[in-house]
Amino acid sequence: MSVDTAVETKTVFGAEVPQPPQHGAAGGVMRGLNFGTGLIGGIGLAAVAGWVTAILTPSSASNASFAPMEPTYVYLAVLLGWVVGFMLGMGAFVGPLRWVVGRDITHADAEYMAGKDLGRKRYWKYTTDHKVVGIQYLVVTLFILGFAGLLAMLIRTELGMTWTSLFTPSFYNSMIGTHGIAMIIGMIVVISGPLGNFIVPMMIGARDMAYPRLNALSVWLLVAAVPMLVSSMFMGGIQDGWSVYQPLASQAPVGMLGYQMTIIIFAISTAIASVNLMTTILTMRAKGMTWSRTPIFVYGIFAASVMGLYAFPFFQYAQILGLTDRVFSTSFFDPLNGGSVWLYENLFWLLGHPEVYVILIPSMAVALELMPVFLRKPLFSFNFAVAGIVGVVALSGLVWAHHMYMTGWAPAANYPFMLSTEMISIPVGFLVLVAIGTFWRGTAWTRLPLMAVYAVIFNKMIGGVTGVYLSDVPADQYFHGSMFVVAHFHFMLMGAGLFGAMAGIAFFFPKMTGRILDERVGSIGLWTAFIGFQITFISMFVAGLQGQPRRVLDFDDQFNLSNWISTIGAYIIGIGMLIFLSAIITSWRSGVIASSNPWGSKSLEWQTETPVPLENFPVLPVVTERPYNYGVPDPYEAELESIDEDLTEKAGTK
Amino acid sequence: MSTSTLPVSPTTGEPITTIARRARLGLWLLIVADVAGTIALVISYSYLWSLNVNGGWAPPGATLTANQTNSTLPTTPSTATFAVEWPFWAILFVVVVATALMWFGYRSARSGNHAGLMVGAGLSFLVTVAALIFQWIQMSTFPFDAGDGAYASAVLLLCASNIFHLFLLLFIGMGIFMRARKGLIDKTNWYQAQLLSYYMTWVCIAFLLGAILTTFMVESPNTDPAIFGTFKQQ
Amino acid sequence: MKKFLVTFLTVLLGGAIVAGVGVFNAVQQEAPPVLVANVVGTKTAPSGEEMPHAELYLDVYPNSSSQVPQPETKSPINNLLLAGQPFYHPSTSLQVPSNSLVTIHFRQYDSGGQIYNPYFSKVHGTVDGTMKWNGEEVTEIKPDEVGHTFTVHQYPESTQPYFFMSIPLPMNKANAKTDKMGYPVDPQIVSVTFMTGDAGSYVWNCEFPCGDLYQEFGGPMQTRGWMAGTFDVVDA
Amino acid sequence: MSADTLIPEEPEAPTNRPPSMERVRSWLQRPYARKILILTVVIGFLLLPLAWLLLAAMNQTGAPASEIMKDIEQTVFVFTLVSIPITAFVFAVLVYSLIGWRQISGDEPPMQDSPAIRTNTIGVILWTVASSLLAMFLVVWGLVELAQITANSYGSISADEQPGQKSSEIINVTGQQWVWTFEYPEHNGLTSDILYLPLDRPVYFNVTSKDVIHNFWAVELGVKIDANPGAITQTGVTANKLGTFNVRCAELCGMHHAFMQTQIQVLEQDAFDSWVRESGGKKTS
Repeated sequence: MSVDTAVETKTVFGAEVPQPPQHGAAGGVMRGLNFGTGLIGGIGLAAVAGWVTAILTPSSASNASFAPMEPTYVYLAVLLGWVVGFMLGMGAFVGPLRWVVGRDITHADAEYMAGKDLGRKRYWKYTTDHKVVGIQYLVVTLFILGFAGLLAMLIRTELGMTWTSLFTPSFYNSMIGTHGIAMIIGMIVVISGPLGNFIVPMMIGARDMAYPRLNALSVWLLVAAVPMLVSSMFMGGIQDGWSVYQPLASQAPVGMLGYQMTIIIFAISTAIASVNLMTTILTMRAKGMTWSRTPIFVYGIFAASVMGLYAFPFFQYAQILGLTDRVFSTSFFDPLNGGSVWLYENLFWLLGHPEVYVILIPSMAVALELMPVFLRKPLFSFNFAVAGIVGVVALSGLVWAHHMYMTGWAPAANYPFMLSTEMISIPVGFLVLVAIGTFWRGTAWTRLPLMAVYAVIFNKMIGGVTGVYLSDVPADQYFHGSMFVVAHFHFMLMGAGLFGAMAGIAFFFPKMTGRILDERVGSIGLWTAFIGFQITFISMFVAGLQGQPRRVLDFDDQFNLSNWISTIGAYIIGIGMLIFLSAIITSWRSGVIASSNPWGSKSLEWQTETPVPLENFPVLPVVTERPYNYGVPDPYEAELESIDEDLTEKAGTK
Repeated sequence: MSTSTLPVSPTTGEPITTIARRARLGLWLLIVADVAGTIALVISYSYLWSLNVNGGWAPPGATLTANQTNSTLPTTPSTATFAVEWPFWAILFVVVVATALMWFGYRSARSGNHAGLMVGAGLSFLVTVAALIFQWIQMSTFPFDAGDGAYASAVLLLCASNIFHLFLLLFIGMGIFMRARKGLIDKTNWYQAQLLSYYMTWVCIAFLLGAILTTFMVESPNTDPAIFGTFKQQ
Repeated sequence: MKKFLVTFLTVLLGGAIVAGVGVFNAVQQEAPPVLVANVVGTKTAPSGEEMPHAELYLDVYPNSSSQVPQPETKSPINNLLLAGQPFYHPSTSLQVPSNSLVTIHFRQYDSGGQIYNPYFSKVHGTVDGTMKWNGEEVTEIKPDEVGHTFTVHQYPESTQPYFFMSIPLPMNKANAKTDKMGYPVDPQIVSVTFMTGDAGSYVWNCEFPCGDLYQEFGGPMQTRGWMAGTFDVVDA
Repeated sequence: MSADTLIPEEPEAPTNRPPSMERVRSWLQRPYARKILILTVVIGFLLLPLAWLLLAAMNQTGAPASEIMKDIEQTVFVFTLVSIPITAFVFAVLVYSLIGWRQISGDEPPMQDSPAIRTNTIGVILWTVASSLLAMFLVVWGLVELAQITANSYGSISADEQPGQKSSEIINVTGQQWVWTFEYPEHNGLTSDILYLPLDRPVYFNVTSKDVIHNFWAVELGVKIDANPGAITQTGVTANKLGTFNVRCAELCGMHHAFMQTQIQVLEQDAFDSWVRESGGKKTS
C-alpha cells in the first residue's frame, strides 16, 4: 500500500472499513448548501449571464431572415446561467471536483449527504438517500402535473365555449404545446421517479441505489429543467404542439429555447436515472432474489429505464439540432438550405414511441404488482408478464414511423411499420392476460388501489382497441391528426398511465409517508376523475370520428356538442383530481398512522419498519421463495385431476 | 501485500470489486446512451446527405443557376465546398494514441507498476489536450460557416460532438492522473483507470464514425431534388 | 368532517387558480378593439341592386414610432419582442355589415419585395375582381413589388357562406421620397370594394413574408394586432 | 354468497368423449364460467351497435365520396367487429370480478387467500393463439386494404395510366400559412383557392408546402397527405359523389392552423369544363 500513515477506520455494517482523511466537518462545503443557495446561485448566475450577453451582443445582430438575435442570445444565456448556477448552488459539482482532486468521501460525509440526523432539512438538500429522492420526485411530479392540468382546464375552456373565444390563437397554441410536454415529462417520471426511487431498492432488498449521488443529480436536474419550460410561456411560448415539429418551431418566439433547454437537461436527468435504476436492479438484488423471484414492478421499472436510456438521446439531439438551427443558423431542419423536416420527425418519433411505453409499462407493472396483494393470489403466469414486458421493449424501437404514415417520407415503409405496430398488440395482450388471470376467481379486497387497477385495465382496453385503428394505415388515413388520436393517447397515457400512478401512489403511500391514504376521500376523487375521464375522452373520440382536426381552437358547428360535453367532463376530471390531491395532502399531514405492513403484502419493502430507517434493512434480507406466494390450494384443480385420473384408469382398463 | 485484506469502499463497506463491477455496468449503460446520441448525429448526416433537400447539401464550390432555384424565395443557395478529409483521420489517430497510452497506464496499474500508470495517464492527458487543440483548429478553419447548408451544419456538429467528448476525457483524465499521483489508484484499486480506458475506446469509435462519414459520404447521391416550394425538379 | 372541508377548499382553490390564470391570460392576450365599418350610404352592386355601403380605413406601417401609434396590445412581451416590426393600424379586429358593399381604403407605408406565391399578387374576391391602386383599376400587381397582402379566408364553420378575398398592397420603392421619420411621403393608396354575404366570422392575415425567423413568417405574422386579425361579418 | 367455493355436482360418468372434451365440459359446468360467458355475450351485444355508431359519426356530413373513403369505413367497421369479442370478454371478467367472486372490504388484510392459480396452460395457449390470429388478421386486412388504397391513389398506377393520360387530372396542391392553393397545370396553370374536382375521374395531387408542414386532408374523400416543404408528396383519388366537401389542415401549422380550411366542389364534367373556361384556364384535353 502506498499510504503509509495510520488509517482511521470506521465500523460500517459490522465491518471495519479504512477511511480516507476527513477534511473538516463531515459533509464539508455541502453543509452550507441547500435549495435556497441553489435558487440564489441559479437566479444570480442567470441574471449575470443575461446582463453580460446583452452588453456583448450588438443590438443590430440578426440572422439570415432578419430575426433580431439579441433576445435569443440573452434568453439562452439566462437559461444556461440558471442551470449551471442552480446546480452549483445545490452542490452538484462538489462530488466530481472532490473526486478529481482525490479527496474521497468518507463514511461520515456519505451519511451527512444521505441526510442522517438532518430532519426535514434533508428534503431541501442535495440528499443522496433514495427515500428522500423519492419524496422529492413525488412533490416535483405533482407540481408538474398540476401545472399541466391547469393548462388542460384552460384548453378545454377555450374549446368548450364555442360562442366566445378567450385566448388568441398564438396563446392557445402555446398552451397546447406546454400542456403536452409538461404532461409527458410529468408522466414519464410519475412512477419511475417517486416509486422507482423509493420502492425499488427496498423491493429488491438493497440499502440504497447503486449511485446515490447520481440519484440526487437526476432529481435536481429535473427541478432545474422545469422552470425553464414554465418561463418559456412568458417568452412567447411554444406555439407548436408538444412535438414542436420543425420548421414550424423555427418560427416560434424565443420561448422555444426554453423548451429545447428543458428537453436537453431532462434527457440528461432521465439517462442518469435510467442508468442508476438499471444498475441497481442488475447488481443489488438481495441474496436469493433470482430473476424468477424478482417482483414484476421491478421488471416494469427496468423496462422503462431500458427504453428511456436508448430513446431519449434521439430526442435530446433533435432539440440540440433545433437549438443550433435557431442560434447558430445551421440548417438541419431548414429545407431551404438542405435541411429535412423528415429528419426531425424521425428523430423525434425514435424517442416518441418508446416514450409512450416508458409511461405505460411502469403503470401496468404497478397494476400487476398490487393485484396479487389485494386478490390474495399469485400473479397469473408470471413468465407471461415478463414476456409481455420484454416483447414491448423489443418492439418499441421498431414502430416509430407509425406516427409518420401520412407524412409521405417513405410510402413503402408503411407496410413493415404497420406490421410491427400491430405485432405489439401481442405482448401487450400478454399483460392483459396476466391481469385477467389474476382477477380470475380472486377474492377482491376492494380498497382504493385495487379500484384504480380496475380503472387502468378498463381504460387500457379502450385505448388499446382504438390504437388498433390508428396502427392501420387505411384507417389512420382518416384518423391521423384528428381528435381521435388525442382521445386515444389520453386513454393510454392518462387513463392507463395516470390512473396506474394513482394506484401506485395510493398503494405505497403508507410506506412512503407512514400514513394511510384516506380511503373515502381518495375513492371519491378517483371515481369522479374516472367518470369525468370517460365523458371527456369518449366524446372526444366522437369529435375525431366526425372529422375535427386536433390542435384547433375554432371548429365547425357540427363539433360543438361533442366538444361541449368533453369540456364538462374535463371539469369533472379536474374536480376529481383536486379531491384526490386533497386526500394526499390531508393524509400526509394527519392521516391514520400506518403499521409497517398495512396491506399484508409479502414483498420485501413491506417487511422493513415504517418509517423506513436510513439503511432500509439493518440486516440484508435473503429471499427464499417466489414473489406473490399467496393463495390456498385450488379445489377445482383437484377435481380436474380426479377426472384425469378417472380417464387414465378407464383407458387402462380398456 | 498478501496479508492485506481486500480493499473496501469507505462509504458502504462493500468490497471494491463489487463497486468496480457495478461501476463498469453503469459505464456500459452510459455508453449506450452516448451511442444512441452519436447515432442520432450519424442519422442526421446520412439522411441529409441522401436527400439533398432543395439542393442544399453543399454543392462543391458551385452555385445553382437561376432556373435551378425557386426565384420567389429570398434565399441564397449555399456556396460552401467540402471539408478536407484527412484532418478527421489525423485527429482520430491522435485520440487513438491517447487511448493506447491510457490502456498502457491502466495495465501498468493492474500489474502494480505505479510509474507506468503515471506515465500512461499523464501522457494520455497531454495527448488528449493536443487532440482538443487539433479539433479546435480544424473546426475554426473549415471553408464554410454554420449557415452554409446542410453539409456544413452536419460536419460542424460532428466536430462539436467530438469536442464535447474530448472535454469529458480531459476532466476524467485529469482526475485519474491526480488520483494516481495521490496513490488512490494502485494494484488493488484500479477500476477507475479501467473505466476511462473503456470510455476512451468508445470515443475512438465515435471519432471513427465521424471520419468515415466525412470521407465516404460527400457528394449527395440525389442529383435532382425537388425545388423548394415548387413542383419542379432541379 | 374536517377532511371534507379541506377537500372542498382544495377544489375551490384549484378552481380559483385555474380561473385566475385563465382570466389573467385572457386579458393579457385580448384582441385589439374592434374597428367597425360604418355604413355611409348606398351603392349599386354589379347586379344593379342598391346595397348599403360601408367604409373602412386601414394603414400599414413598417414599424412603430412617435409619428405613428403603437399596435394595440396589452401583452408586454409582444411589445418587447415585436418592436420595429410592421403592423396594421388602427386595429386588426375588423367588423363589417352583412349583405352590403364594403370599401376598404389602405395606406401602405412599408417597403416590400418578392412574394412566395404569385397567387397572392392578384386580386381575388372583390367586385369585378379589381382594386383601385393610386387611382388606377388593376387586377394584379407584379409579384416582386408586393408590400403586404390582406387575405381574408374561411373560418372553419360550414354554416356560414364561403368567403375568400385577397388584395396585394404594392410596395414603396426604395427611392421613394420619405419624411424625416423614414415613412414615404406618398404612401401606396389602395381601395377595394367587395360584397359581403350573410353573417359569419373569418380571419385574415398577410401573405407577404414580412416577419422574422424561418421564411420570415414568424413574429408579427403570427400575432394578432400586427399582421393578422379577425374579420367579422355581422347583421346590421 | 360464494358460489365458487361449492364443488359442482358429480360429473357425469365419461362415455366416449375424448378426454379434452371432458375437461372442457367440466370447466363449463362451473357456475362462474357460464356466467362469464353469458356476460361476455351480453356485453358483446351491447357493444355491437358501436360498429354502426362509429360509421354514423364518420358519415355525419354525408356518405363517403370516394372508393378510398369507403375502404376506410369498411376497415373501421371490420376492426370494430373483430375487437368486440375480446373487449367484451375482458370487461366481463372485470365486471364479474367485482360482483361475482366474493369480495370483501375493511381495513385489515383479508384472512383467507384465494386459490393459488399460478398458471393455466390451456388458457394461456388459447389466449396466445387467439390474439396472434387476431393480430395476423388485422395485419393481413390492413396490408390488403393499404395496397388497394395505394392502387387507387398515385403509388402503384401502371405506366399507361399515369397522369398525363386523358382520363386523369393533375392538381398541384400548395400549402402555405394559412391558405391552400390549387393549381391545374394541364389547364394553363389555372389557380384557385377552392378545390374543384371532376366527377368520376381520377385526380392526382402533387402536394408541397412553401413554408412549414401542413397536412392536406380532403375529409369526405379520405385523402390525407403531408405537405412538406422541400419535398413533393403524391396521392390521388376519384371522387364519385357530387357535392361540397371539406379540406382541413391536419397538421399544426401556426397561428391560423384552425382556419386553414377550404371547400371541395365536385362537379360534373360539363360544369367542371365550364368552370375551367370561365376562370381563364385553357381546356387542353
